[in-house]
Amino acid sequence: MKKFLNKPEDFVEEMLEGIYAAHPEVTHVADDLHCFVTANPVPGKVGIVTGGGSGHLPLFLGYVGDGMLDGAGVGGVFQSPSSDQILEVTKHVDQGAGVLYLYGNYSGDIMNFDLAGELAEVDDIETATVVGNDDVASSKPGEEHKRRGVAGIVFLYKVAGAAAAEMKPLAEVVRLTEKAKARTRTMGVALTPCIVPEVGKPSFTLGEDEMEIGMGIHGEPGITRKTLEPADAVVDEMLERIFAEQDYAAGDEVAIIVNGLGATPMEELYIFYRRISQLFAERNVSVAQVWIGEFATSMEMAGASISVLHLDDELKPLIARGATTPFFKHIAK
Amino acid sequence: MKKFLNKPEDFVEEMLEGIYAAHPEVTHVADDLHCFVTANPVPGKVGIVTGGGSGHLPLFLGYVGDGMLDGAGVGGVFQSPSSDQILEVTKHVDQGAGVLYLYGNYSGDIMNFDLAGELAEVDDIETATVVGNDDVASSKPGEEHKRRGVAGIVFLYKVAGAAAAEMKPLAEVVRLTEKAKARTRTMGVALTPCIVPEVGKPSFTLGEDEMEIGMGIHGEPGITRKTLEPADAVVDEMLERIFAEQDYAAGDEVAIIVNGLGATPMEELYIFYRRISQLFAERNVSVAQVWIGEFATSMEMAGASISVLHLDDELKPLIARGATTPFFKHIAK
Amino acid sequence: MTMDAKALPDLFNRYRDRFAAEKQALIELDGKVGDSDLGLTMAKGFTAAAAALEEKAPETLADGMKTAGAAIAKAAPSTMGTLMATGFLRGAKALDGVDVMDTAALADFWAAFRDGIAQRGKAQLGDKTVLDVLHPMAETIAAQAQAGASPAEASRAAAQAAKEALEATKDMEAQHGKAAAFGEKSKGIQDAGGTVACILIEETSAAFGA
Amino acid sequence: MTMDAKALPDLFNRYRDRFAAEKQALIELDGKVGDSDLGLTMAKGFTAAAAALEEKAPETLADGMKTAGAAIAKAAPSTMGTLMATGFLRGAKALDGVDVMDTAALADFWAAFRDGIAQRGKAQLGDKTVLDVLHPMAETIAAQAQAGASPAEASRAAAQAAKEALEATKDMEAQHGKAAAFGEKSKGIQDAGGTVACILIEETSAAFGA
Ligand SMILES: Nc1ncnc2c1ncn2[C@@H]1O[C@H](COP(=O)(O)OP(=O)(O)O)[C@@H](O)[C@H]1O
Ligand SMILES: Nc1ncnc2c1ncn2[C@@H]1O[C@H](COP(=O)(O)OP(=O)(O)O)[C@@H](O)[C@H]1O
Ligand SMILES: [Mg+2]
Ligand SMILES: [Mg+2]
Ligand SMILES: [Mg+2]
Ligand SMILES: [Mg+2]
Repeated sequence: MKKFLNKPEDFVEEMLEGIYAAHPEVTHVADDLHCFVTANPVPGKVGIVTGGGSGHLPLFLGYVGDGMLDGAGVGGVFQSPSSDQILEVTKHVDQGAGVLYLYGNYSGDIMNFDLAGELAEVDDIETATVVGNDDVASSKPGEEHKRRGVAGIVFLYKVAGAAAAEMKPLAEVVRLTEKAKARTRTMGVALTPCIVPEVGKPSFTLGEDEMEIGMGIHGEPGITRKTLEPADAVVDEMLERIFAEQDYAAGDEVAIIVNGLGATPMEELYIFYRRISQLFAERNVSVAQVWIGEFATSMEMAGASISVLHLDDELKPLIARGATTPFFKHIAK
Repeated sequence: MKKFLNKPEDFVEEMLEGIYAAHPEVTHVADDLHCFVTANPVPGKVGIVTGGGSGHLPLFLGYVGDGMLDGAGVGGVFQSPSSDQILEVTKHVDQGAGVLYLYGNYSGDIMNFDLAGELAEVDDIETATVVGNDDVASSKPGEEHKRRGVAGIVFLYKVAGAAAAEMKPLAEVVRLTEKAKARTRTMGVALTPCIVPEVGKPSFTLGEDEMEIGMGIHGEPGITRKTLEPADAVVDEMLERIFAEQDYAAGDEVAIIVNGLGATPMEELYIFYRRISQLFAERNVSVAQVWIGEFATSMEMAGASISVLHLDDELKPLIARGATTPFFKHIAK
Repeated sequence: MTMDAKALPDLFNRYRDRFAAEKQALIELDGKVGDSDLGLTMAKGFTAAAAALEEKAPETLADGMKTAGAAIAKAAPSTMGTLMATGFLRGAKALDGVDVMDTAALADFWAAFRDGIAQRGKAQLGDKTVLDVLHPMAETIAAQAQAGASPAEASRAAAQAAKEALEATKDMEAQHGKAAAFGEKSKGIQDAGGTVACILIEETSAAFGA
Repeated sequence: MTMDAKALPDLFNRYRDRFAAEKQALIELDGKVGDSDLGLTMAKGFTAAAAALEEKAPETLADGMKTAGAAIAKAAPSTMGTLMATGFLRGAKALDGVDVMDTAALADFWAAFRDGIAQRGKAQLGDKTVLDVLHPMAETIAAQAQAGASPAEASRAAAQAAKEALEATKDMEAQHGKAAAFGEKSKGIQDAGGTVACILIEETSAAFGA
């Protein structure tokens, strides 16, 4: 294991100390570094709380900031935060307009967010939940509720964050976020595993010339494992599965995220995007927004994912709206 | 070699096609994808041109944009762009106020930029040159002119870009950039090599538990190769060398870049920053600006570098000024 | 004896002591087809619950159960910790307005406890989880309440039912949590979470002097 | 014969044909302690230079040399390509206002050519580079001009000096470019860039009918 760290058991706490030292616009509450909140809450705004395991930076805490989220429960590497931590964050970000829980579809996270919501209710804080499930590879059509949440959740953050920033009420923020969720799809491909610091060795292996289409961000099994193909062929296969999910008609617009899983160089992500842009152009679907870089990683895993949000007139301006967090900066167009 | 690409010989061209497809705010001239320029030149402003080999995204072209640079000559992987490509970029970005060439200290780049400058002179374009040489590890004090340019050049881009954006004349932009250069230092550490696509195999190897302090971004030899130590000890060694370079007195201010070389997860960069912030706090030196992420990479090399700009009253506002490129967004404070 | 708000600290001291005693056994049990954390998390969770009740004496049964649930949630964010917390918090709601725990209240409490965990964990009966013990347990108390049994009688009967139900989990294959990855291999081993439920009802029964 | 602006296309056609003929030999020579690109880049560079002069007849000697240098820079961005481009561009400046190339002008041209490359490449004499041939070449022409020789005589003498200087590079150890990595192993092999310089003066001399 070649990592820059001190003791593996301090990995998350020391990472958080570094983040707080670097970014005064975020802070923590309840004397617990894992209770991550914005330093600049907006009175009367719907609060948005996310959370999940560590090891996925800039997920999840990286999207806490202006025009995005208000807080995050930070778990250990690949582990859920506790309901109590989520509750503390909830209490802090509630500005009287209720709180949206927005996180990925993993059972540990669901249990803890649900319990936190119940505890928040006791404190008279209204909560609502939207669970991201964009990973096409993790379950077949018709069983979308079983799908894992991956990089596509960034679109949900953007939409929910923009809706809340416009001071819409909780129900409306939920409606728009649910719409974005229904229209978001992701496909991933992995080339190498990653190592959980406290474990010290990879949880699976891939052959020297192998890739796994559809692998999850914790190494969950994908759809097929096969010999690495040219970039264009890999993109073609990934987008074919996304195109099969909904009707992207000529004249439609999309937003796209090309996400590196950790070790994959930006150069390769752009080689991916070259082909992606060709395939959308062929369908006369225009790309209104594209983000390329690292948005949801698995530490040093090599691989990439493509997320597509099928825009409509309501979602487009929410995606276009400006947002600024320590890890994500989008200038309004 | 596990890379997402089609033919290795098309790596750079296809990457560029992806970048142009994604970012309409940049374009190319002279019918040559390697002649990279901003789509929004500012009349009367000093033009700033950089360039160098590919494989270092977001270097070099990633800093072309508002408040930063105006153009970049894009070479093959780890190869200089041609003087002719630099010349074409120069002609395009010249807005009557002259052009600053600002790039790293590598002989191929120097030859081609010098020649381009001579050719530009024939076209009555005034050029000036500042060559970044921030890598402390590459030569001893007193021989700074032999030092390589690495991630610290981003500070020079920021200062030069801000000075030019304020419509200062070429001589003043040069003076300020030279000052930033004199006050910028970088130390790097590498854990794994990277692979040039057309070569197909790593140019060197490092043992399973080895690191190399001071290795260059093309794998140039560093200062010491030894067993990987705890993150804090690695930071201590790197900063000790930087602190030895100039007098960072109590009350002084610095700007810092913690840069991932490619495969190193953001989590680890923050573990680095935690210790960095402690060491500066111990000296009562305050960190006015910190950027953490990937700023100058070597494709999938694992490792990191720390760059420090010793601020003064003139440099601080130039660093603080806003800048927006497809790869670098800084919100003015 | 009867159980009111004042008796709750004693009940949770019992839970605490028993989980402290069973810590190693639970670690080993969870270690067979899991990650060995269960002994630690239950000891931690119930120690926290007992401490919370000692710190501030509960005014009502509902209050006390809520305090206990919240303490477990905070101290033990693992799967079973979260499920136990949920159980006590849901059970607390069922005790709203109840001053003394009669058999009907006991039945309502454990039914709510079970339903909360079922809802939170989304497991089905037969999935080899804590639910496979909690369900027959809660059903038994409900039947006893119907039949006019005392809380002591009802909880003793429920403990017996739980013991049998736990034995029955050996034949099941795990579908949830870390154990699910072991598939077939989980057969023949009693469910670790079910063991926790069994301990709870045994101690409850003992608290009623049964 | 004399050389004026009109004669330049012919001169560069000579260069082009000779580098085409030597292409394979230069590839092999550069391949011994380098990356084998020199034959390709020189053929490309001088083909481009000749084509540029054919396309638009130069008005002055300086113009023509500038056109040639710019064409080489564009077509051949390698080390030697950039150095050659520099040589012709600097040489062009030395020919400012010169209509016919007399021996003094020829001496000025090659001195500027050498100085440009020395400045651009920052190599020292003895570093086993093109400079080790260019320098004695330029010095010889200067001496010949001083002595009142014709351009034909001067360039013939310079070609002889270049040949000897090239032979002398065999004893040197490479300090620059790809060859530097071979260190000691570069000894015994004539410098590839020096070979290019030798070819240039041979063809120049031939153009003067020497
Ligand atoms: N979805 C679920 N619903 C109900 N009980 C569950 C569920 N998942 C796991 N369990 C119970 O949790 C027990 C293991 O608890 P614990 O060790 O905390 O979980 P983990 O598998 O996360 O380490 C299992 O024996 C089972 O009884
Ligand atoms: N700094 C330098 N100054 C002058 N000549 C140089 C320098 N570096 C290399 N050369 C010349 O360039 C020749 C090799 O040319 P080329 O093959 O284009 O370079 P490379 O492939 O090494 O980049 C060498 O034989 C030497 O004569
Ligand atoms: Mg990364
Ligand atoms: Mg990277
Ligand atoms: Mg367990
Ligand atoms: Mg060569």
